[in-house]
Amino acid sequence: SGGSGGGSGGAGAHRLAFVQGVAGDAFYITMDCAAQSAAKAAGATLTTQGGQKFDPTMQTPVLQSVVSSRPEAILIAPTDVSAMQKPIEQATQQGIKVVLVDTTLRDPSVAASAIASDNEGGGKAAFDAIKQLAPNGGKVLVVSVQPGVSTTDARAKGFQDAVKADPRYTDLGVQYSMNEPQKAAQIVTAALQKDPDIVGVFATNLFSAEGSATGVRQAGKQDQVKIVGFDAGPDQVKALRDGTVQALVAQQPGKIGEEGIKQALAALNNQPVTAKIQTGFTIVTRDNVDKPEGQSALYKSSC
Amino acid sequence: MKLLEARGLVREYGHVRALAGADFDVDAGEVVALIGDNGAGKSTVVKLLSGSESPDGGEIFFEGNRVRFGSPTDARELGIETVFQDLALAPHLDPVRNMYLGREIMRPGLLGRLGFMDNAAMRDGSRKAFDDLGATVLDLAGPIGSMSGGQRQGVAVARAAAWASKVIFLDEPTAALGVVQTRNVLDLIRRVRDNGIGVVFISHSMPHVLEVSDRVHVMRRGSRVASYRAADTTMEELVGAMTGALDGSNGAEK
Amino acid sequence: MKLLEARGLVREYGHVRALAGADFDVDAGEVVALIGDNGAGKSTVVKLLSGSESPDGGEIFFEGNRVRFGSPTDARELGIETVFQDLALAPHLDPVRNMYLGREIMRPGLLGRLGFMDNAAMRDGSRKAFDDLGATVLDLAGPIGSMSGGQRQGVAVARAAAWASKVIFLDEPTAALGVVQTRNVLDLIRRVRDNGIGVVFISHSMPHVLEVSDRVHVMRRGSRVASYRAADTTMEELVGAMTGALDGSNGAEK
Amino acid sequence: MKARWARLARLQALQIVLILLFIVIVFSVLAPQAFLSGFNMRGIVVNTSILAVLGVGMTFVIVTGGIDLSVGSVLVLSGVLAAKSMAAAGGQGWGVALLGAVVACLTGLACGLVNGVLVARAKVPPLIVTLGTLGAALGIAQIITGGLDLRDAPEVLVDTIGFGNLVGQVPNLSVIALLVVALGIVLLHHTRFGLYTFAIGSNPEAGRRVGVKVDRHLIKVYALAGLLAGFAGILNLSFFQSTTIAGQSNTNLNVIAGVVIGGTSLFGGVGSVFGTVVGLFIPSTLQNGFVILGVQPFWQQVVVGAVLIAAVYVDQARRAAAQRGTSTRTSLLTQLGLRKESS
Amino acid sequence: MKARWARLARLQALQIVLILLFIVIVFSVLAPQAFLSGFNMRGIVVNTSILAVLGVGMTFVIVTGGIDLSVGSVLVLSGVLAAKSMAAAGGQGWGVALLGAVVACLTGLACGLVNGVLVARAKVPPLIVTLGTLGAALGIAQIITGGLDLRDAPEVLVDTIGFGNLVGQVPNLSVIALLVVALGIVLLHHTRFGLYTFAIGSNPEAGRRVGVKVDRHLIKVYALAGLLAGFAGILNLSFFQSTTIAGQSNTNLNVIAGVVIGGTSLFGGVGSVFGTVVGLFIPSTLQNGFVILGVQPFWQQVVVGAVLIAAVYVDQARRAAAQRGTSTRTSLLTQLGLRKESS
Ligand SMILES: Nc1ncnc2c1ncn2[C@@H]1O[C@H](COP(=O)(O)OP(=O)(O)OP(=O)(O)O)[C@@H](O)[C@H]1O
Ligand SMILES: Nc1ncnc2c1ncn2[C@@H]1O[C@H](COP(=O)(O)OP(=O)(O)OP(=O)(O)O)[C@@H](O)[C@H]1O
Ligand SMILES: [Mg+2]
Ligand SMILES: [Mg+2]
Repeated sequence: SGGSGGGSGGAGAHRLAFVQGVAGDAFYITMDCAAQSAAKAAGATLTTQGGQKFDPTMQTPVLQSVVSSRPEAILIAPTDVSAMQKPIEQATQQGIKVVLVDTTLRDPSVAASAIASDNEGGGKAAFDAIKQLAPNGGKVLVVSVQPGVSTTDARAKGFQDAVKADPRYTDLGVQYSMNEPQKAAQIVTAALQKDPDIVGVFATNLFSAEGSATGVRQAGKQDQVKIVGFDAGPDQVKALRDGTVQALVAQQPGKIGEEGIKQALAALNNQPVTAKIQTGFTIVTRDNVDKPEGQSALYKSSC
Repeated sequence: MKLLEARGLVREYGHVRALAGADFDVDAGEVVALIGDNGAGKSTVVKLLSGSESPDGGEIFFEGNRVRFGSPTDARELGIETVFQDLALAPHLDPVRNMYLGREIMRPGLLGRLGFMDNAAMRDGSRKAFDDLGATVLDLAGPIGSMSGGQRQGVAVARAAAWASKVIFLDEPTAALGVVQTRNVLDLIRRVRDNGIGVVFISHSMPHVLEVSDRVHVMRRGSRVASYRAADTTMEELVGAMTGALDGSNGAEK
Repeated sequence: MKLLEARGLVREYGHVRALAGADFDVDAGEVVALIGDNGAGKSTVVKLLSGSESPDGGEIFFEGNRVRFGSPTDARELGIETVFQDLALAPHLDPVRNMYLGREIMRPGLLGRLGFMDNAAMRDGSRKAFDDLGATVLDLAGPIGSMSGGQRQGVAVARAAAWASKVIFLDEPTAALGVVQTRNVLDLIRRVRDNGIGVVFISHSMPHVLEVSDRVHVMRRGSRVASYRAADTTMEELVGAMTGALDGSNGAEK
Repeated sequence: MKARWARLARLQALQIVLILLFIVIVFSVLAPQAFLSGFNMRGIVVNTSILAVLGVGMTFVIVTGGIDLSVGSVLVLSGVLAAKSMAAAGGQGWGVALLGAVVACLTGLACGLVNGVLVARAKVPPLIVTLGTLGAALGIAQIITGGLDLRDAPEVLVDTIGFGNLVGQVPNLSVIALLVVALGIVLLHHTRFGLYTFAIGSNPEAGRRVGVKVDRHLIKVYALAGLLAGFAGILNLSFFQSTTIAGQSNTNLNVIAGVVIGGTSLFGGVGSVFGTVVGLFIPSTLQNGFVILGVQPFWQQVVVGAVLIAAVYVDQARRAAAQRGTSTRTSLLTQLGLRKESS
Repeated sequence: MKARWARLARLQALQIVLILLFIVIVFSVLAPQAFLSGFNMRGIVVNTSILAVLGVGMTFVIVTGGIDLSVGSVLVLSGVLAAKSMAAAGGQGWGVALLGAVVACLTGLACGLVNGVLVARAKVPPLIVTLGTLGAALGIAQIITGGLDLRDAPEVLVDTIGFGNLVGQVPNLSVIALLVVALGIVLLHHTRFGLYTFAIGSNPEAGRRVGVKVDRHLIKVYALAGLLAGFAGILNLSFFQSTTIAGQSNTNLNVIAGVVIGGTSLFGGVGSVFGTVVGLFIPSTLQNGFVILGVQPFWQQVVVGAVLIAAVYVDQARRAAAQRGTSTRTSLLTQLGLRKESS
């Protein structure tokens, strides 16, 4: 920690680290790209790590190892609001500045700044998309990843709350794909068997959307069932263009990453920081995907 | 009243009838030989009377009372010990552990009650038992699965002999043993018999059978077909009864 | 020039010295008995000379040429077949599959080349081989692991006898066999010898050894300590040599 | 003898078929229209098809007494390389589809060979080898793709293999899987290759001593499992139009469970391909049925778990009764120091 | 003899310790300050502690020739019930913490008993039983919580057990785990209970015939594994302040891998608790070192997989050489129709 004090004399040469929620996800890659270029512009170096799954039991050892390599500041997307609390506190006790990106902690005050998108709002936005696509109302289903993931749970909750507020729509509840497309396909196939008149499926992440689309296609109900996915990675966009998914709720990972670096550097340079920053959403459909407004919302697969 | 008696034992494996109503009996202080061709059902009799498998039919009497063996433990509690033809050893364990498996000597006092064993006592006991047999077990700490055939059989025999108090079954106990060890086992059989224990000796060696046993039961195709006093019979007669050359089991004593 | 000869074989297992420079030889058309106390190293000699394990020292010659067996297949290709003491059977397979394992009869033509076997031919071949031995294998389709000890041994002997063309090792082949089957195996040994095959016969039964063999090698503690012409020796002499009572191996022929 | 042998095998497999039938009947009674519809049946069959292809290879591996945890990753890597090469070749026709299939199969084969060599020659326990290749294959797939799924499945693949029907409601995907299963049954139960597989699982040392080239055969068995995983990779790509990189983490366990439910012993020497297929259908039928019945998702896991144990229990009990090994189910093969037959 | 026995056990375990040491040395050279720092060492040890507690129970189960896939779920369910009961009791003191620990242990014990009874009495293969209870326990945990992690760990638990130090950089969590490991070593290698565990894994029928109550002992072994999983549940809750419902899906495989790396055979009869602990440290040290070295996440999987196989290969080769079983590593125990010694 002494080293970081010495290094903070100049604006440049800061050593930063970014711990993703999960490695190899377009959302975090986009965030990483933006963060990398922001860091470069400020003359800082940024190393990136991430667990294999969005899982605190995997992220904790990664964070601990990153802390051991002694960066001056860490950008992290905590995978659990309370499980990551102490490990992150341990990092700050080592004199490392922390910025929370995308997700947050039970007590975010340990961090210099917290930048996040509002997932419940995202769920609500997804319902808005369904209302556009199936304006006559009907039954809607949520296919989520697995219980207990704060982001997807919040999306599902935001969606369900919005459905309940609108009497024309019936909420069929949440089914969990366990992040397996096969399982999502099975679920949607069976659900269509039970309720042949489903009009919309909100799939809270990529695999759920993919499997749901497969299930709908198996049932030959592509025209009847509208699928709204979350995030706008290349996969989701291709699905959108192919027509297997009819709308996407895009977050703003680039903005989060850029802000994250900005806040971290400000903290290191003893400049004022913003404690809490909320970012918004864009709904991407086939109509706007090729327009600038849609294009700028899409995620990247590499920098 | 016989010490251990069985009547009409039946045991089927799928469509194979291993025992088709076999009778058997042994008295205290006698050596009964059980002979018969391969597959005649000798080992099956042993498995049923040692509680290691259950009969599909027939009755078993111990000291005149009808008994049912739910497990080998039931038979062992009556003082019945067995050397199985397949030896029933735990190959990864050493000879000492095998010798005392299920009969461990525990440390005295609290340590013993906590499950700690008296390894020194068990080692000494085993050493003595093996030496008595002349068994050539060299390495008391190696896994028994790596020992020679005769060494393994020696351990199995020593184990059964150590614990038998009423009946001991010896299913081909000398098959893999050397000349000296075989002699020692035959002596052991006589010694055990003289202590009033009933000995059941299974062997394909007619000279050994005639040398050591008091009575001989002959089995063929899952039944006892004849029974002789050893003193009154000859090798030829026994072989005849086993193979069925001498049919009608005319030589049977009862 | 001997058919198969070994000089100074050494084999160690951890700290146990199973063979400490053992010599061995067998000629075409003779029966050599290999005897010794339990743990003397007989089976280890068999394992080394059948290619199933590699020696730590010593040399092996086949028809005068130095050979090294990397695997049992190398030995089999020279016409050496073995009945191992542990039988080396696959317990889940039936007797026919075990009899022909590694030597399957394939269907003629394309089907055979695709890997289809001629099950009928193998069944008939096994039936005949078992009958020749008088082996009491009843159920040709049951797993061999469920058969009686003697039935299993019968299959192992029949298998080795069927394929041997130069040398056959029989490691206690009659240990579990009935009286009749034992006689048949002894006859088989003579028959095989008369066909010019070298037979190595391991047994703890001195009468059988003296009856069937031409020469007797005696092993003690991992070495060959004596070698006799069977015609010129007696049981007492053999037992003496095995146990070391008769030390100095004075009776050795060479 | 052949008839008997076959009859026995059939008898064993039959037990578990009865249980599957029982499950089907229960759901049919509880939700006749929904469950028994051709559409639903087709759905169950299609969703089990890819697992069945993997199950064939896994059965061979487990019969030798081994295990293969890497199938899911190998499937992913094969799909990734196939997608990459098809994208490089371009086009939507059969030519490029064939290229993809060949690349996928070769990739799988290569991974299987690596597994086999490490198991057979380096003598590393199969669990460790395939755990290692599980990580390595997935890692390579992620490095190649940056972790993002590829979707370059030519249309013919998706339309014909993925979603086409041979006739009526008979999906091509399942017909292909059925062919693989049929070949697997013949190979395991009727050829020398299968015989050696059983022999190695029963007693590798005995096999070695009678001249079976145990090492080489093990390599072949793992290579076969890899090849089938590669083939499953192209099927998976056709069906999901995606390489499903992160979506196969439970595939290995699901397939292994199917194999064991089907009566194959993890200790080797005993097993059947047909049993495996039935074993794979049991969990997927349960899953489907409970969704149709509207069982809550959390409860589904509980119920599937309980029914799974119950099904295998009934199967074991019936099988034991059929053998009349009354005292111990395993007595049959434990006689000479052998291990527990089952599990 | 005792000295020899112990020496042999030590010799076996030593091999793998050397490999761990080698890995540590390599990282120390490559990144001396970061890797060798007290903070980092403490991190590695802490992150392996909970797995070690599970590994002790798993070693017993695997030595009997069984397997337990349910440990992760049982850990979660125990944590959930503990959190629920602590929340109901209220407060942040030792009393409520003790209540939680008792509830967690009892929950684990109950799950273990269910596993044991189904394996030992109903004779269902352990893989299926524990796959079933894996789903069932997780499902029940989710039903109770609605799928949302509970966070009701009293402060004393978190501050003392989860993150407290005994002295300096010696974490309480690891001290507790070390105690469990020490007890496990004594129990497995020095008591009759352990002897029976080995005997059952070596030849269950032999055990039965000499009067070992095999069924009852198996139940005890699975119960022990369950109890330890329950205890790990309360440790996990203290450490993560969360029931990590969704986070334990790979725990079972990680623990099993540690056990096998440590030299325990999946076929039973052979194994050591000490080896398991070392076996668990190898992957976690590799993971840690590669993060410190800044290896890309995807590459880490590839490298960890490769190094894992290499480590176990070297271990096997050294062990074989130590036994001087030159021709076949497994010859030693395959003599009488026994199975492959190592998995
Ligand atoms: N577990 C089993 N499963 C199927 N068949 C069996 C089983 N045990 C024994 N048998 C059959 O029962 C018959 C009698 O076997 P048993 O072992 O009692 O014979 P035995 O008289 O001891 O023969 P041996 O002298 O060869 O030892 C044999 O035909 C055998 O194949
Ligand atoms: N795989 C092994 N590991 C360790 N020791 C072994 C192994 N195989 C044999 N031995 C030891 O080597 C010695 C010789 O064994 P071998 O089996 O050759 O004896 P044998 O002469 O065949 O005896 P028997 O008449 O009892 O069959 C014995 O002391 C035995 O314990
Ligand atoms: Mg018998
Ligand atoms: Mg021998």
